[in-house]
Amino acid sequence: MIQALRISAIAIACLMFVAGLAASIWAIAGNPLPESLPQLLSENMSRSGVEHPVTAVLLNFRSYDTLLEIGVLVIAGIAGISMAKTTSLEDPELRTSDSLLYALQRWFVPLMLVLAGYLLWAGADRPGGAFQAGAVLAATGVLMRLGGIPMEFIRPGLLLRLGLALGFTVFLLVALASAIGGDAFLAYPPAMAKTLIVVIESVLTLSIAMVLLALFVSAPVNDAEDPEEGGSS
Amino acid sequence: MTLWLMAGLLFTPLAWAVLTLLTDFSRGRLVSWAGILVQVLVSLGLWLAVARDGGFYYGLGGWDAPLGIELRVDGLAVTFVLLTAVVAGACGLHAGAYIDPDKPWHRYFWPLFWFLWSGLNAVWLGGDLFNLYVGLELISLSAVGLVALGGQAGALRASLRYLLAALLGSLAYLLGVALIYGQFGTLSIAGVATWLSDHPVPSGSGMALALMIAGLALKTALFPLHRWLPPAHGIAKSPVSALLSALVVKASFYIAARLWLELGQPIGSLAAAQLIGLLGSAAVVWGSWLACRQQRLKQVVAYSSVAQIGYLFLLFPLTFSVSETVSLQAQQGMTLQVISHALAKAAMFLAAGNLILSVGSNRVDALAGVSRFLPFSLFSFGLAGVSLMSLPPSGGFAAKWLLLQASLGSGQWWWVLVLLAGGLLSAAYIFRIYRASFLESSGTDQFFHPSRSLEVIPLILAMLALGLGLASDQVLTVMALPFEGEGAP
Amino acid sequence: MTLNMWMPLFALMTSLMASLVIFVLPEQGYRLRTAVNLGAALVKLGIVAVMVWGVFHGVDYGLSFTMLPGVEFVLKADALSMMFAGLSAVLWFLTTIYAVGYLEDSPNRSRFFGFFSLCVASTMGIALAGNLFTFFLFYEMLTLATYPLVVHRGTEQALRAGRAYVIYTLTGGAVLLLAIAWLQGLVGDLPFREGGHFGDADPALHGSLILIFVLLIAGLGVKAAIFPLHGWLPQAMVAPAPVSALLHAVAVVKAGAFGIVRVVYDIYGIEASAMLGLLEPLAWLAAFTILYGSARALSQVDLKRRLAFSTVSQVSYIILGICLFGPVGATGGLVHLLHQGIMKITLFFCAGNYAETLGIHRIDEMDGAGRRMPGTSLAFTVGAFGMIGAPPLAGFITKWTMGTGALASNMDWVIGVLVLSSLLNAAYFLPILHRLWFREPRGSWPHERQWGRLETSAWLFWPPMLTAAMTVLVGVLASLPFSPLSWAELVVLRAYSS
Amino acid sequence: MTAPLLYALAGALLCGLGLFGLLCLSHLLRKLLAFNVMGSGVFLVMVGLPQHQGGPDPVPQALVLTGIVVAIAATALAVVLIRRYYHLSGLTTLDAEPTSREGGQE
Repeated sequence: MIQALRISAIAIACLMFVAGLAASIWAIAGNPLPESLPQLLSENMSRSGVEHPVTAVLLNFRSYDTLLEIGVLVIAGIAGISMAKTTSLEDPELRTSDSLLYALQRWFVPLMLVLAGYLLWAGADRPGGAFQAGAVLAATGVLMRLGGIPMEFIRPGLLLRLGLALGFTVFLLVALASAIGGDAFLAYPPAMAKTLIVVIESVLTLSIAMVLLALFVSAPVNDAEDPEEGGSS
Repeated sequence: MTLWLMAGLLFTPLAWAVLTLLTDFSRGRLVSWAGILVQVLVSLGLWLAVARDGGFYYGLGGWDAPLGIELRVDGLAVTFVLLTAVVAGACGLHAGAYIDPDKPWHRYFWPLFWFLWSGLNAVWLGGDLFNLYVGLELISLSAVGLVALGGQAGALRASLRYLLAALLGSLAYLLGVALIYGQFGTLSIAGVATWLSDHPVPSGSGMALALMIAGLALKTALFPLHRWLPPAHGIAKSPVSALLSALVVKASFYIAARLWLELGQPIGSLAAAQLIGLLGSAAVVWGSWLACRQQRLKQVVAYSSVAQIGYLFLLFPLTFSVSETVSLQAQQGMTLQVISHALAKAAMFLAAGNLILSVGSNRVDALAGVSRFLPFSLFSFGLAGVSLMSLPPSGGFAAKWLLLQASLGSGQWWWVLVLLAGGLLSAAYIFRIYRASFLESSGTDQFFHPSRSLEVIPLILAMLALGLGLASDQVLTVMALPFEGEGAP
Repeated sequence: MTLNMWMPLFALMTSLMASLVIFVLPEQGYRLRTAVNLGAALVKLGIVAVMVWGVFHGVDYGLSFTMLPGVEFVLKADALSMMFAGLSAVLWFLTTIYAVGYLEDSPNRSRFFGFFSLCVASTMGIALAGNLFTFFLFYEMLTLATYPLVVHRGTEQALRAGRAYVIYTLTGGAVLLLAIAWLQGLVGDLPFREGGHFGDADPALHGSLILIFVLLIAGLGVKAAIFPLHGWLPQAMVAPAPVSALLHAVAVVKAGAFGIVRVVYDIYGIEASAMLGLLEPLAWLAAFTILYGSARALSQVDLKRRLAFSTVSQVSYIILGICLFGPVGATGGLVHLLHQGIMKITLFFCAGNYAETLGIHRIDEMDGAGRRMPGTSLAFTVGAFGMIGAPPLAGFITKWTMGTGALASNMDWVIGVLVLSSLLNAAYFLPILHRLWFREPRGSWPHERQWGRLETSAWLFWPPMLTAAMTVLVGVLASLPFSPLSWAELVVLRAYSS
Repeated sequence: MTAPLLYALAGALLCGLGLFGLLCLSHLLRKLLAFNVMGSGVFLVMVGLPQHQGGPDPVPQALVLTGIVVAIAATALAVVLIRRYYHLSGLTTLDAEPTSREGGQE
């Protein structure tokens, strides 16, 4: 009874929240927009080094966001591997010998690798980019993993950690290089913008794929634990 | 020079996060100590630079707002950057000696620690609504990771609660950001404020501000959204608890305060301001009351955070529709409260960790008779308690004094009662611990003295919190520096 | 940047530094600790003596810096502050000697002496504070530093007393803070100034000023143990004797009384206080407390509790004195600040000697103790007669001056209060003296210790003898320069002339 | 009423739904899914609202892309935590204090 009452109270509150939110959205939609960012954006596109505006925003105009966001991703990856068994991330139970899956994977893996490469390349002038490519690459890894292909490199050793950190490191070094050159942090020299963005995007793709894959495969949970401070006695 | 300092400030924590990810705990400790040194020096340098030349906007990537992300480097921001350097540096040094280097998962402590630090710096300096969101997430996720690191089911439960609360708070904030962008077409706080200063307030922006502040209040654990905080802060390792209580909750509060100070006057309402103040007062009373009833030492300290956070929210009513003087007093009081609470609470958690290490139990009654051993940690705990009780000459007292002046000056005498009652209530839980330590009982002859380096750090922090009151005027002068509104240098 | 500017800070720092050094010293470092303690006390005595001389000759000792926007931290020495500073410096020295003997072989001495010195530093700060804000700073510091001393024994009873003490004093502190903050918001930062600030206050402010005055007195009255805020004082007597002696005869209760004097003279000004009609109710309250404390003292069986209620009563003499609107009465009140301290500390030292040497805590155990401990009992007798007001001892000077002052300002009822209170004093002190000297000792003492040649340890024996001698001397030599009476006259002269 | 506005309104609805789920459901995975529903709602509002008047706007699209990655990271972290929590305590909700540690099957 109390439970039902509580749920209905929450439901009513949520409905009111939706109504209020919708009313605000409706009101805002009716107001004129004081500032047009897209216009400013298109004026500066030529200086960004890429043709596609979303990529330009992500990797040039608001690259600091992207840098921190990769940091967030790496944090998740770290937290993931910190809870995995320390010797290996391999879970024998997950390795199937399903023939269908095996066949599928023979067809799909090369295709997906190509697709990932394409997405990365496409990012310069049409929808696509490091995230999409990285996601596809990670999916490839998942598929391979499910299909039983051993992936020795995915263990919480130095290699995996290097992989996690690679994209982030390169991004950071580029940012630093521009600062050492006397410019603001993350300011690319206009002449090199294109090259730098491509380099960053490529390593980011790898790193993103690595983080996602590590999170997926860190299956066996570590049993070891810390006692709480002073909790034992 | 300033440019280099800025780059160093942004670069160091991120770079050290990567470096320490590649090493194990012991080597990571050495690397981190070097990093702490660098970061403290850079923060100090930036603080001095701003103290000399005034603040500026720093356009990241060479792009100014609204197209790019601008960092607002003013006196307040650099003061908090320096505070972070001091407190996080102390916690890092303490953690290096406190945390067991042999547990394999502890190697991940350092990367998470550095990511947390970089998130904090991003928030103090941030001037862009969305960038602040990313900074907040950086802080929340690394904080959750630190709480959960190697923990038992209890720690995981606490960190899951923490994570869910933090995520909900972030989403509410982000929804507000979406509405703001939909309305104003810009993400820069300064841009929105400038536009509002010479235009009528558009309808619908109230909801945006309300959503953002509600989300941030959840992340700051404002009563009645505080339930996630004590388990998480109480169960984490002491250096982590110290970081969380001292700095992490302040980050979301800082954003809420910045939003309120820039946008609150046009968009907010008197009722909202008073409501937030009321919730803050309830937090002071309820948090202190619960702190009195906790059996475990660190839970007492954690509930004390809930209460102390309540004071901060008095900023909202005390800056809404009041004279310039009162508003300034309230802002200064809030700033001092943030600084002194950060120092005192970090000292308290670190000292509590040492005490738990010494007596081998996390219960308050286990402290019976420890004052006989004259442990430094108890002394540090006591000194930090003076600041939390806001007794003179601590920074907490200076903050309370300014808030009292602001309340009296604006005729909102009801907050005076809250401030005074809050001081007495905090005395109740702090004296409870003093009392436990003075009790002479026969069975407490076992006492393990932790190493000196562990004991000195909380003592220094507590001394700083205590001495802050005497130097308040100097600190406040730097924060009131002129701000040159021109674009990137 | 002259030496004079730093003198108040030096006076403060001697005890503060001693306290810090003592905290760091190991528990076993008995000799070194004693040396540090006595050395610091002597240095401070010297500094204070120099400052007394200087203030008499009109030297300006003052140090100030801005602590918060609009708030100054001010240390400054005037005649009134030197009165209190001198008292605590002299008695700190004696009490330190006493405490070294008293606490011999007891645990936690490092902690004890550390906080003890901290208390004295706070008292010094209270004495030298140059405005209400600074006063409040040290006033609260005193609360904190005293707590560990009250609960020093760590028994349940001590902890209960400590709790009562903290609840009373911190609540009082909060009320005081409210009053100070309000006053600051109303008229800004006010330094203590002879003659006060509100002689020509805007009539529109009168209502607020009266309310603030009530709050100030309520906040300060807790430490001054004015009825009905005195409840903590008798309980706090569980503390070791030196603590009761210095802190509850001198530092804590006097801090409250001193604060009231400051508020009436140096913030409001005596004329303004009278004009606002604040003095008369305060005088009635003080008079009631005097009688109430004495009456309660009558029924106490524990020696220290009887002395505690006697303190409740005696401190209000000071307040009553300053409420007598006139220079002579004020002199009587102020001089009692010193006289009461000297007499009461004598009594507490003696009570401690009885407890430590013979194990006597209750009055009915004291039969015949005068024969076993003639020196201590002589000192006790001098102190008790002083309290009663027998000429030519210290208490007589107080009561005589106050009585003259009361007549001069047409408050004849005060004479009645003084007489009645003296009778009550006699009624609760004379039976003790009777037991000491004229009753046969019972078989054996509850818990006797032998110390060799003297009746008790030399550390314990000499301090009460000295203070008893002072009780006699300040009475007999009251008219000499630098005697408490002359100094109080100097203070009053400066307060009324400006 | 334009299509982007419709998206935004649908986003508002999703936000409400997600919020309801987050508050009412007790199974941790369901809570997490509710969080993602709410997140999607927020992203819809974010993309839809500015494009209602100004036409295609790459900035919110980029923001949403960043937001999605952050949400993925948070979701992944939560899943990892939930799994370990389940492994250690055998519980899938936060309603009760974990007492036993028999553990669930992994």
